[in-house]
Order: sequence, then structure tokens, then C-alpha cells
Amino acid sequence: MTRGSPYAPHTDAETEAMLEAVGVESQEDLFDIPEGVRFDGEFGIEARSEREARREMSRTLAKNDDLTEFLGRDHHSHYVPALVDDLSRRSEFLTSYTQYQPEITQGFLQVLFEYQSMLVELTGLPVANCSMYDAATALAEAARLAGRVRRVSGTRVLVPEILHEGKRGVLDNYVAGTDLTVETYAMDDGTVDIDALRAQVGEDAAMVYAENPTVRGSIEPRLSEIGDIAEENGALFCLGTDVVALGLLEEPAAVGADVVVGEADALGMPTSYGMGLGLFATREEFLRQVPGRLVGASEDAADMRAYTLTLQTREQHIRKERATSNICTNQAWVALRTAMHVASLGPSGLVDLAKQCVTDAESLAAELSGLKGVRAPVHDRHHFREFVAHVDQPATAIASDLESEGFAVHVVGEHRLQVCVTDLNAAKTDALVSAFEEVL
Amino acid sequence: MTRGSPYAPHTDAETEAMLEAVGVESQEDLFDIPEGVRFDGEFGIEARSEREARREMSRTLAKNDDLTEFLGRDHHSHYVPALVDDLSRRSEFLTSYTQYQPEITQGFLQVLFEYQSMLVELTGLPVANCSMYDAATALAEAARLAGRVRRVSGTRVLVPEILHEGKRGVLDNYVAGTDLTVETYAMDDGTVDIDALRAQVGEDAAMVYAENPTVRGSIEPRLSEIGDIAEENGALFCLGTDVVALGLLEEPAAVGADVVVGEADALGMPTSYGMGLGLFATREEFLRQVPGRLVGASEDAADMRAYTLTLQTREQHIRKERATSNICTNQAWVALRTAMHVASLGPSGLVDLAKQCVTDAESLAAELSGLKGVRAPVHDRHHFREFVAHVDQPATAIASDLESEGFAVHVVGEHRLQVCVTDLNAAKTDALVSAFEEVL
Amino acid sequence: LYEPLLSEKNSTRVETGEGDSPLPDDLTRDSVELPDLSEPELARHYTRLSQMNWSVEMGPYPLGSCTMKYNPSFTEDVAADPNAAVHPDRSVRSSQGTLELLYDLQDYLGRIGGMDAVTLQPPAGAAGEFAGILVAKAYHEANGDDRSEVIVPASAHGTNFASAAMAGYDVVELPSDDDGRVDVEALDAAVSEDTAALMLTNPNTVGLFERDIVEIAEMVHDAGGLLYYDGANLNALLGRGRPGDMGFDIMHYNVHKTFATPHGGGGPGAGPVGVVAELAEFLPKPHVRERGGSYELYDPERSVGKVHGYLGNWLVLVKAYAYIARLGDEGLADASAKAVLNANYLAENVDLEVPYSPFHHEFAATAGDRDAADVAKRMLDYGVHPPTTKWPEFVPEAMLTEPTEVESRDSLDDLAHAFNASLGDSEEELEGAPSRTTAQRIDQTDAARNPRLSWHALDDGEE
Amino acid sequence: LYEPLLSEKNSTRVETGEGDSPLPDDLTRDSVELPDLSEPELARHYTRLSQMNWSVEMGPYPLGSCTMKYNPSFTEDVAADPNAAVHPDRSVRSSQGTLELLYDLQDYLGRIGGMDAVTLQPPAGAAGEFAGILVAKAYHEANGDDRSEVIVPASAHGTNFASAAMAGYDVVELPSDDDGRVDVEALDAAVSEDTAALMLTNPNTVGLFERDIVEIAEMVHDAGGLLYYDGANLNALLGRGRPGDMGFDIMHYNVHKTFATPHGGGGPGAGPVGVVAELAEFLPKPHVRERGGSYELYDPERSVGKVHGYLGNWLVLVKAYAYIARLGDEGLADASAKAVLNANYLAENVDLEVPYSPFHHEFAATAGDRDAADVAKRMLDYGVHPPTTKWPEFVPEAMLTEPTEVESRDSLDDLAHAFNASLGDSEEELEGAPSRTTAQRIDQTDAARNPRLSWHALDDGEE
Repeated sequence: MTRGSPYAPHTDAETEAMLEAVGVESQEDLFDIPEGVRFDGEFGIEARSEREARREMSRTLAKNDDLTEFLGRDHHSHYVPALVDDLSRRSEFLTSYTQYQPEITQGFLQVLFEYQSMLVELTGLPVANCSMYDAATALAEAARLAGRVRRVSGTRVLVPEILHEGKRGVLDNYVAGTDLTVETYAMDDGTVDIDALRAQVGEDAAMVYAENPTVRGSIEPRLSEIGDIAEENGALFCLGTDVVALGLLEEPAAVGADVVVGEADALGMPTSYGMGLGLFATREEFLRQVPGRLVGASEDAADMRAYTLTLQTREQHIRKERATSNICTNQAWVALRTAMHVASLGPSGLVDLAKQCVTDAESLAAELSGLKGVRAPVHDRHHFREFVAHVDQPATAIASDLESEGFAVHVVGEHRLQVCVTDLNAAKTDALVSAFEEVL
Repeated sequence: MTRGSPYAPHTDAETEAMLEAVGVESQEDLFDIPEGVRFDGEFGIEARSEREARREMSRTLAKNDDLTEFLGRDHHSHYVPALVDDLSRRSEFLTSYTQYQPEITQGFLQVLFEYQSMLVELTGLPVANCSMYDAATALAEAARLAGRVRRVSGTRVLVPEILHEGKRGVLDNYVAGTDLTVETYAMDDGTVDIDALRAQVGEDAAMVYAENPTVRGSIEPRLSEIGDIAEENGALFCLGTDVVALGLLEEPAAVGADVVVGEADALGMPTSYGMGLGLFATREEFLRQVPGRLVGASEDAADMRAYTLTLQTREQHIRKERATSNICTNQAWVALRTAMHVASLGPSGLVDLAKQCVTDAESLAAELSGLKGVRAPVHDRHHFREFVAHVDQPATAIASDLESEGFAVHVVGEHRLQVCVTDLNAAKTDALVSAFEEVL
Repeated sequence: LYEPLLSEKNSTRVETGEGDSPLPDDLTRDSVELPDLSEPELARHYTRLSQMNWSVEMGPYPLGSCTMKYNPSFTEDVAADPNAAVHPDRSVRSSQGTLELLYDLQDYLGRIGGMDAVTLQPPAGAAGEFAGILVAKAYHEANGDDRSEVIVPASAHGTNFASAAMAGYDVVELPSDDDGRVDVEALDAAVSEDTAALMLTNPNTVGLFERDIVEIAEMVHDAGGLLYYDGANLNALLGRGRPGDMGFDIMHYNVHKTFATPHGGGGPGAGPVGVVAELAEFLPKPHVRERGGSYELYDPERSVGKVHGYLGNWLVLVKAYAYIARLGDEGLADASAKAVLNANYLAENVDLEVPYSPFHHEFAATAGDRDAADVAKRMLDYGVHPPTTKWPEFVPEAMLTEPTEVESRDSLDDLAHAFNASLGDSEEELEGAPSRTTAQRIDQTDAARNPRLSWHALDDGEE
Repeated sequence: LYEPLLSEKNSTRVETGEGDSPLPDDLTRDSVELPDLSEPELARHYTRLSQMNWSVEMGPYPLGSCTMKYNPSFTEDVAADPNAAVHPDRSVRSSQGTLELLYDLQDYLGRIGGMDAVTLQPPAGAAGEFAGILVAKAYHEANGDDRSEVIVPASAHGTNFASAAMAGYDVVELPSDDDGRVDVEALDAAVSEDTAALMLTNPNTVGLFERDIVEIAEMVHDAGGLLYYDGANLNALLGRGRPGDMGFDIMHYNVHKTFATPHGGGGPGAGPVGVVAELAEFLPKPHVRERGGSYELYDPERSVGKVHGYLGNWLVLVKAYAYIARLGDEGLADASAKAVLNANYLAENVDLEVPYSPFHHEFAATAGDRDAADVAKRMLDYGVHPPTTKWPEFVPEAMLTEPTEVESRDSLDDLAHAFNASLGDSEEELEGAPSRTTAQRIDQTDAARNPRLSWHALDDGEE
């Protein structure tokens, strides 16, 4: 019926009638583009049928090797219940816009309110926004918040020397336009070197950032001391974590965290090449400095509870260059999926999954350590999902050989591999150990 | 949280409270089963997590070889637009029951009304029901209808000698409890031998059944003569076809068909191991003899148009042993998918797809005929989707060799293969021809 | 809320001769007129229609005898596995995955019903009944035994009568006794050498277990007849009792009831049939068996033949398998426990008399001096789906209610509230109901008297 | 219509020490309290909530500047391909499928925008703006050129201001001229050796094409500044004009607008950034390139570094690719044609003055003496989603309306009716609106004055 866009419903007759109603002769007459900058429409992109587009893309994607991934490092995934796919794909959620008309978008607003509530529960902090892009941008926004709040006078942002390069890169860019500077502090056996940190921090620190677990999977044993150090020096304590770890590890509020950032998409999303969901929670006193959207409860004209985006005067579409952030489109639909996944797990399911992250990593490390030429974990710490293994042979060669056997692991040093185990690959740990034996 | 069924929401505390409200001590107390026939619950079926169940079944299904199927013979499929999967899976459609409360099931009723309407348009007959199980049961119900209607006095059901064995088998069973008998008539070069049929039919015929296209893919050139023969002998003319063929081949009503049966799931469903959707359409005069459900338009108390199941006094839940059929649960959701697919194609799309069924079969037959030791099509007829090819070598051996090359075709005789091409495998016809060259 | 028909939005008539036609004119129709809309318009049409439809994911669906449980999402994903999309005419060698799954499902169902062999071919419960009765008939014929009658309790599902009649049997209707169960004396009188089979539902259609089942089985067997189990109410018995252990010879399973495959607004279902060993050779063809670690199709020696063109509703069977595998022994037994608990709890909270008890998964309340159908329509206004009404007929103004195990106590309380509030409303309110729904009360009489079964049959001026 | 919070249905507090804990107590929290519900209850919760939400599959969503088009279903299936579920730390060798797709999308976007190199890393439009401004900054710094200002028209999207400020620039606001376009004289006065960049949307936020774009580009370039194109309105230009051809040096694309990826109630989006050849070495790292038939990641020589932890919103990019591949040249050009036609047709039928024209894909009507926000609320009662209101600010009581190409004439007529009927209603009706919606008018002031941002913050007694 239609030529051109299959998603434009106009029949030729309708187009004609509409042109007539508008009072022009052709579609071209509606474009007010000077001749010199007109374009002839020839991009050289061939139109495909739906079937062809699917087949072609499916073939392209099939060029990704079929590997069992033991990969983590800030991008984790767990088994996503079918319920989440099914319900999140409902077009009422998937194809809706930001809730600028709350009276007809109560459904999504309530889901986001529930998502915020879950993060409030898990972090112990009373304010959680309804998403940042990912953990890296959430951390960077936390630093900018530290730079804005009145009680902080310093300008130095302290981050651990072992940090995901993506986080560091984004942080550097986000603070480049401010008077903040970023520096690293030392680690000791995989977690914070408390004494070194204490010595380094000083009164001109704006923020101390630490992670639990670290990007290496180590569980930080002295969190509250870090919080104390930050507080004593008038700096904010920003804690990086993820939504599963929050189910078991120390509650951030209890160790003095002022801001919690991290990845929430470890629940709700399949492995998706680094696509994330930045969680961001903080204290009440920083409410008006929070970046991103917030959903609040209110009442409607019939005095029924209703939800709405609120405190929008922080945002760019109102405050322009004085906004707390430029973020506009966020990761709302990912947050919806995460909330669904958390709800599917329930409290026991979440705690159990988190425990499994500890025990599975522990077991796999022990099994690998049983092999000649491997020692794991390298760090004398408890671990969450992942750990570093020392290999006597060059790590790159082993990783490459493992890839030929169908497994992917991280190379994190000349003789260091990093291995991550979740419920998605736990059934394949024996096979991984055998492959190690094969290639060592 | 729950043990036992993951789909029963009861917490232990709730179960206790509910037992107390009912006034019993344990769940077991609610069962009034004599001791001698109680069962201990040990089926020996192990419970799996959702993830395990999916993985296990996915592995089992992966034991089906990855073949490109050139298979048809009454079970056809075409590319199903993503829209159909997406919308048909909406739980409001998928998880609803038969529309016994029409006031809250207008949505599904309207879809079924639209499905009926599409079949009315395509068959030219004014009454189409909203589904039979498949073409075989639809044919068998047509014969039973012929046995019931007043204007038919005969008892012989005439069917072509070339007929899908499933259809014949079901027909035999459905008429076994009646005074109808089934006999075959001769074919001539793949379609009805008109003279033989005329000679055979006689006044005691209840129904003459013919197909267009036949199970071999041949297009019947003398349909209206068959209709005339049936009419002249006081028998019903039942025509078997499918929903795509209806878009191009002669309109059943125009050739005198009294009942049209066939598969409608050639649109709307993936290849699904023979799962079907029986289409059933007939003349107004047989309305009260129609098996299965009918949706009709009516008005509600506000005088708005509304839809409802109607003429239910034909059905088993009202009429019991005097019902027109025992069918209760039918293929409503498949009908919904078929209607969505027809709507997605639109009239041009349907006609074009039907034309492609003719041209693709023709081209492939010509290409195969170009190979030494192959002649196709065997029948000097036009073909729809599929055709029979003569092979000099034993057909079974060739089919088996083709399977090793990754292709499936039918063996329909010692030296005969049947090959079916649709938009799903059309891109692989060159590869099939090459495989033939390889194995000949 | 009103959504025009597709045909009212835009239709086009296309001449088949337009463009190149690959066929001579005399083999083609002239033209075809169909709705002609773009994908966004269709997406909205069907989305809006879906929003005008009740479903089990919206709330309770307590239709007695229909067992409308929650349909787990993941079973859809399993059925959508590309490896499940295979043609039935593939070679057995290249279909091992499908055959293994079917074989295992035969096995599971056999265990669950206490049956020795199971066919998966019948595409719905009624087709299963028909297949089962064909098996009985073939068995008697093989014994040279000419029997003409099938006995069916008056309270049985309508399909029992219809299926027996389709197979050519005379149907003998059996009254219920005062307790709502099979009248054993009446049965004794009815059973004879003409009895091919007795078809029973157990628990029966008011939820009562047929306590005399062993005696009943003996009576039928002594007369040379077979005992047929209608699986519609099997959800009440999962893990608690097996038809095979009670003396049933043949049974069907309703997978969309007991095993939570989605009902799809009317279907597709699947109606596997289980039989005792003696009857296995009569099952429909082909059947799946295992030989030396691989699976094959074969025709049982004295097969009754076909009840479906191929092997039934494959994709439905996949979902049933997934459900059974998910629940396992413990889940299945819990399903029946919670189904029965829910029915009892709900009945406790509904202000209606329930004449027959102890019931299991469902109960037949009586609306007394109110019209059950009107009460049901009024319940729609309270935002729930009402129970089955006016059936079974021996319960006056019956409201046959089956909440299933998936309802929580909260939702049962809501349901009870809807019952009780409706019962508290005036006759006028009941007769005027529903008023808060997509459509108000629909004129069924006019629909049947003046059938308009397609958009062609609607007057142009009609709205 | 009211759905309780998950927490109001059932919550449980679980002690982490219950059962075996693999960690010492001092490393764990004591307990966690979360909603505790079964799958059927969750399915109903989210199904009901979905039914309380407007979406583009329900009807028109004519939010000006938001380009809410139909999102083709098939793109979801492509994104759900198991082979798309890969980790970014895989080796390049084992990620060739992903890299090829990204590379081809870089290429497509380059062609569409007339740009020489494109990064896909920014996870949203605003992130794209930020990345683009970082590129400009790096370019100037590389030239030893210290520039402190970014010029932004007063009518620009708020993100332009915020993104420039985030990068450390002073924002210079440029007034519109009387015709609603860039005031060229004011620009001439504003441009200086401090000008790092001018950020422009074209067509601008009232749908007008900046006719003087070539002159504007020259002015900015002559002063040593760069010209930045905000891609929010690119849907108006597809196949008709390319930012690169107009003199823009940097641009971002909003894939959820122009390329129909679903907006997901707020995101995720993706904001690829295209640049001219001279700026390619500054793009974020890593970048995808092709070498001898295979694809690899590399760091551009003077890369600005990272704007996302990994490579952005991969699954969104997959959907954008699918959309572009489906439409091709002809479809893309038709999209802009129909988008512009629809806006013009709708404006013709709405009884409101449109002060600025000729507009393209959107128009800013003025509600005159009515409150635009009230008119919008009243439109909700007529069953449509209203336009963007009170923005851009230089249009009094603006109703910025963008129907996009996916609306049919019928749906535009319905939309016009909703406009006109609302305008015909009384002040009381407008102020009391909406009344036919899930919620009535919501108190925004109270929400902000008394923030309740989680279920913990709600009073127990509140309903």
C-alpha cells in the first residue's frame, strides 16, 4: 500500500487530499531549504524488507563467537526471569515518553517510584533518583555534586588506584569543566590501604570514592573507617557497588556513605556490551543537588495518591546552564526492568543470589588454585562474583588459548587473569577448569 | 518465599490463616479421598528452576537437526511479521478464556469477528466460523454437516485418491459413527479426473470433496465443473484450500462451493510440527448446522455495537449429544494471529504473496528440471508453492543424501520427491539446486 | 471505548490481474477486498482491542470447571525456540529433539495420571474424549463385543455427551444422588452388556470426590465396560490421587487447565489421552517410542487411526512440558493443595449457600432467589470475572466457582467482596448490570435472531 | 483505577545471617526488607500498571521536539538476538559481529548527517552534546586556542545550555529575530575570538529552517569557532538536507527520535556524534574501524576520552540500525516528507494561531488568552496526548506540536478535534481537567514542597 516509509500510513489519495488541504502542490513545496544546501536523498542505503533486515542482522551478529563468558569488571549479568522480558516489552511501557503528563502515565511513574524505593531500602539512603546512564557517569555526577554542596570546601577527588578505566575516563571529563581534580590513592592487597588514604586525604578533599566489591571483586573489609576518614576531613564519602552486592554486603548508610553509585543493571538486563543503569542515591540534605529525575508521591484533585516527576527545577529543561546536570533522556526502561527483577527475586531471592556470588567465586578460585601454575585468589580477601588469578605463564597466551576452547576471561596483568562467575555460567565452571588444565 | 508451586502465592503464614478460616488443621484435611486410592505424590518428576527448565528444553530441542525445509503437504508457513508475535503475545489476548462474558471481552470478540469477515471475503461464502482444529478435522466436520443437512439424501463422501493421509484418517473416524461412507475418485495428471468423477458420483453422494491446490501443489483447472457435478447429483461440494491460495485462485463461492475447509495457519504461525487452524466457511442455509463457535454483532444496552458468541444452541455445552460437534476449545488464538497476519499483508500483500507461491514453484521446478535425472513438475499443471519431481534414482536415497547436505524434501513415490517453496526458503533455492547436483 | 472495525478504517479492492499474473485468468479470482492499513495503525488497533479484554493477568478468572491459572511467561519463550519450528514430515532422524520431548511428556503424563501409555495427538480436551471413546470402541470390537451405550452423569460436561454421540454411541444419562454424586443404584440399573463405557469426572462438577469410585469401577468392569476419566478437574487431584489407581482405563488431560498452557481466548488446547496397558495398542497413530536411545514414530498395532491431521498442537505440548518440569513432584502436589484451599477459603467468605460438600477445587454456590446470570453481570461492575453460572443444572441458580491455586488471599477477599456486594445490590442494579465495562449488557437474543457474522453483514449506517 | 504499591501488598524482612552465610558478620548487612510476591501477583501488578500508561501504540503522542514515532516491533526481536548478548571485554577477534554492526551504523549515520566520522558512545542526546562540546574544546586546545564561550539561541533545548556549562564554558544566549530565527546581527555581535562554538537546531524549535545557515556558518568559522548541530529535529530533514553540507562541524543524533528506537518512558536513548574529518582524531575512545576486512577498536590519536563506561547503549544502537536498514534511502526521505506534511495538515485544522512559518515537522501554536497547560490537560479528557506546552518561551502560551509521520489523516483529524474541543470548553472545564483519566489533576506544588520519594516516606495511614 505505502511506498517509502512502511511506518507512514498515507495512501497516495490521502497524501493528495492532505496536500490540497494545506494548499500546496507537492511534498517538496513544504520544505523551506535554500537550494545550495538541499540534498538529493541518495544516502546509498538500500531498503530491506523486515524479513531481510532480520536475516541480515542475525547473520552479522552470528559473527560473534559462541563463547562462555567469565567476564565481569563492572558489567555483570544474572539470569533474567522471562517475566521481566515479557512485561517490560509491553508497549505501554516500552513506547511511552517521559512522564510530562502524569495523569495518564501513573503506571510508569509508580514503577519508577518503586525502583527508587528499592534503592532507598538497599542503600539505606533516603533519596535515590530514577537513573543515570551507568556507574561511570553516576560516579562522575557524584563528584560534581561534591563540588557543589556547601558543606564541602575541598576540590580533590580521591579514587582508588584500581579502578575501571571507563569510570576514570568519564570522571576526568565530567570534572574538567570544574575546579575539581582527581587523584588516586593506594590499595593494599586489593582493597583500600587505610593508612595511606588517611595520610593522603587532607582537608582540601571534596570526595573519597571507594568500591565494595572492587572492580577486582574483592570485598572491602574496612568500609566504615573510610567513611570516618572522609567525614573527619570534610569530604563526602561516595561508595560504588551494585544492586546484587547491596543485598548482602554492608549497608552503605551504616558505613557513612553520603552518595552511593554503581550499576543496577546487574539485575534486569542480559549481557549487553556495557549498556548500563547508573544507580544514584544520597542523603536528604543533598536533595536539591541531585542530578537526573525524581519521582515523588502527591495527590490528585480527588485526593487519591498519585505520582509525578518532581523537583524539576534542578533539571536542564527548566534551569538550563544552572541545572544540576545535563541529563535528560536516562535509562528509565532499564530501571523498570531492574525493579521487576528485584521484585521477582524478593528479599530471600536477592540475599541468596548475593550469597551465591560469594560462594561460587570462592569455589571456582579454589578449584583453579588446585591446578599447577595457578594461584587464586591473588588477594587475601573475600570475593564477590570475581577474583584475580595468578598464572605462571603469560596471561595473554592463556586467555587466548582459553578463547580457542570457548571461554572468555579478563587479562588484568602480565600474569594475571580475572574470572567472574554468576548464575549464568556457574554450570560451566567445571568445563572452564578442564579448559584451564588443557591450556596450561 | 513459596515452596511447592512457584505460581501459588501463599506464604506459610497466609496458608495457616486460611486453614484456620476454613476450620481445618492441614491442607490434607481438605481432601476427601478414600485411603485406598490416595497417592503419595511421588511421580518422580524433579522440579527445575525456570533457568534450568529453559536450558534443558533448549538443549533437547537443539537435537533437531538444523535443516532448510522444503516441506509442505498441508502444513505450510510463511514469514510472520514481528508485529504478529508481539501483539498476539499480549496477555490480554493470550491468557483470556472463551468469551462467555462478552461485556469484558469485546477485544477478542472483535478480532474473531474480523477473522470471520476476512474468510467470508476470501471464500465468498457468508458464514465462517472462528476455527476448527485443523484442515483434517474441518473436512471431517464438513462431511458430518453434509450428513445432517436436509437437502442431501446421499451417504457417500467422495474424496480424491491423492489426499493427505491425515485428512483421510480423521475423516474416517469422524464418519464412523454415522451412516456416511468414504470412497476415493480418480485423479488425472494430478487433478480431478472430471469424467471419472461424473461417472462415479451418483445420486447417493452426500459430498464431493476436491482441493485447490491439491496436496501435491497442483492447481485444479476445472473447479466449476466439479461444483456442477455435485449440484446436479444433490451432493454438497466441499472445497479444500488455504488462506494464501484464496488470495489468488478462483473464489470458492464462484465455483459453487457449499463448504470451504482448509488450513488458515499458513499465515500467522511459524512451522509448528503440524499444529493447524482449520478454516470452515459455508452457505447461509447451513448456518444452524455449522460446527464450532460463531461471533456475531449485536448491540449493548447503550445501543452501541457489540460482539458476542452467538447461536450457541448448536454447541455441546447447550445441546449435549445433539450438538453439531463436540468441539469446545478450538484454535482461537491461532485465528487471531492469522487475522493479524492477513491485516499486515493487506490485499496487495496477500495477492503478491500468492503470486509468489506460483512463480517460485515454477522457477524451482524449471531449475530442477535442468538437472540430469530430474523432471519437474511431474504433472502438467500450474502449481502453488509445491510440485512433484521425478528422479531417476531412488527417491529415498536422494532425500537422505539431501538431508546430509542440510535440506529436507518429501518422498512421495519410489522415484518421486515433492518440493515446497515459500518466502521462508526462497533465498535458499539455489543452494538446494546445488545440493541436488551434488547428490544426483 | 469503541474501536472501529479494520474494514471501517480503510479497505482496498485489488484486482489480481494487476501487474504480472503468473496464472491464466480462468484459474484466478478477479479481485479481493481487504483492510489496507499500515503497521502503526494495526499496532494501535490490536493494542486498543487488547485493552478491551479480560485476562488472567488482570485478575481472578474463577470460571468453575475451566481452571484458569496463571500461565508462566517462560513457557512462551521455550515454545518460541527456533528449534521447535520444525515440519512434521521431516525424517525421524532429524527430529530427535521434538520426539524426545514428546516421549518424555508421554511419560510425565503417564506418571501423573497413573496410566501406562499416553497419546498426545488430540488437539483439545473434547478431541481427547473422542479419541478415548474410539479406543474403547476399538477395544470392544477387537473382542467381538458389540456395545452401543456410553453412560454419562447428568452433571457431566457437555462434551462428554457430544463426543460419545460422535463416535456413534447412544448416551445414557445418569442422575445424581442427593449428595451430588453418582447414584450407585441408578448406575447399577444402567450398566449392562450394552455398556461400552462410563465417563466420569472426579472430583465431579460440583467439586465432590466420587467416594464410591472403587465400587463404581468394579460395577462397570464386571459388566465388561470401560471407565473413562474426564481430566477437566485433575487439578484437584495432582499428587493426591491418580485416575489409574482408581480403576479408570482411559483418561484425557486438559493441558490448558491442569498444566497452565494459555487458553488463548478459546484455544488452542491439547487433550492427551492416557490408557492402561491393555489398551495401548489401540492408541492413535503415529505414536512415539524409544529404541536404543533414539526416538521413533510407529503405528500401534490396532490403532484407531487419526484424530488430527498431524500430531496435534505441538507448541501447546511444549508449554505443558515446561510447566510440569518447572513444578516437579512438589510443585504439582502444592498446586492441588492450594487450589483446594483457595476454593474452601473463598466459599467460606461468600454469602451464598453451597449445597454440596466437602468440595475440592471448586464449589457450586446457589444464588437462591437471585438470577445467577444477573449476579454474574453485576460482578463485572466490581472489577472481577464472575464464575460459571447456571451450571451444573441440578444446582439451582448455580455459580460454579474455581479460583485455582494462583489467587492470593487478598485477591480471594476481593473476589468475595464482589460476590457479596453484588448480592447486596437491588434487582434493578443487577438487571442493569454491567455498566462500568467496555460494553453494557449485550443483547444475545437479537444476535442469534438476526445473525450478523461478518462486516459484510453490517448495515452501512450502523454504528 | 488504583494499584497498591508492591510494598503495600506484601513485604518481608530477611536476615542475611539466616541459613549459611559465606561471609563474616562484619562484612554483611543485618537484614533487607523488600516486596515478597509470587510471579502471578507480579504479573498482574505490572500488567495493571501498564494499563495506566499512555504509549505511542495507543495513539498520537505529538510532543513537539520529542519526535515520538511508532517503534517497529521487529527491532526488538533483533536486539533480543542471543548473539547480541556479549560482554564488552571480549576480544575483538570474538566480537566481529558486534563491531561490524557498529561500524556499519557509524557509516550510515555519517551518510545521513553528511559527517566524516561518527562515535556511537554517548548514551543519550545530552551526552552527545557534551561529547561534541568536549571535541570542540579539545580541538581549540590542540590549536593552542583558549576560548571560553559557547553561543546558544534562547530558543534552544535546555540541554544545550547545560552541556556547554558542564564542559566549563560560559553560555552566551542569543535572542531570536522577529521571524523566529537566529538574529544574524545579534550573532555578529556575539561572535568573537572567545567563541568556541555555536550550537544550533535546524529546523529550529518552532520548526523553521535557518535560511541563513550558510552565512551563519561563515560568521562562526571566520571567528575561529565551530558550528554544532543539535540533531533533535533531524527528522524534518532526512534526505532533504544534511548538517554537514550546511557547514556544521559537529552534530549529535537522537536515535530515539529520528530512528524510532523506543523511548522507554524516559530512556535509554543513544546520542551518536558525527564530526567533519578534521575533528575525527578527537572522538571518544575506543572507536571502531575496519582493517583488511575485519573490525577493530582503537583510540583516536587525540581522543577526548570517555563519556560512558563502555561503548554506550548497544541494544539501542542495534534497534536504530534495524530501523535505518528497513527504511533505506526511500523510506528515510519519505519519513521527513510525511512528518512535514502531517504537521502542516494538522496546523491547518487546529483553531489556533501559529505565529511562525513556514514550519516543517512541528509548529508552535499559541493558545492566546487560554492557559496552554490547562488546554493540554483538557486534551487528555478527549483521549489524546497533548503537545509540549509553554515552550519555547518566546511564543506566548506555546503549544509545540509534532505529530510525526506515523499519524494517519484520521488520527490527525481526531487530534485536531481534541485541540478544538478543548479550546471551546469553559475556563472551569479547563481548570478542572483532566477528569476522565487514571488520575485527576495532580498537585505538583505539594509534590515538590513535601518530597516523598520512596515508600518509606509515605505515612502509613495515607491512601
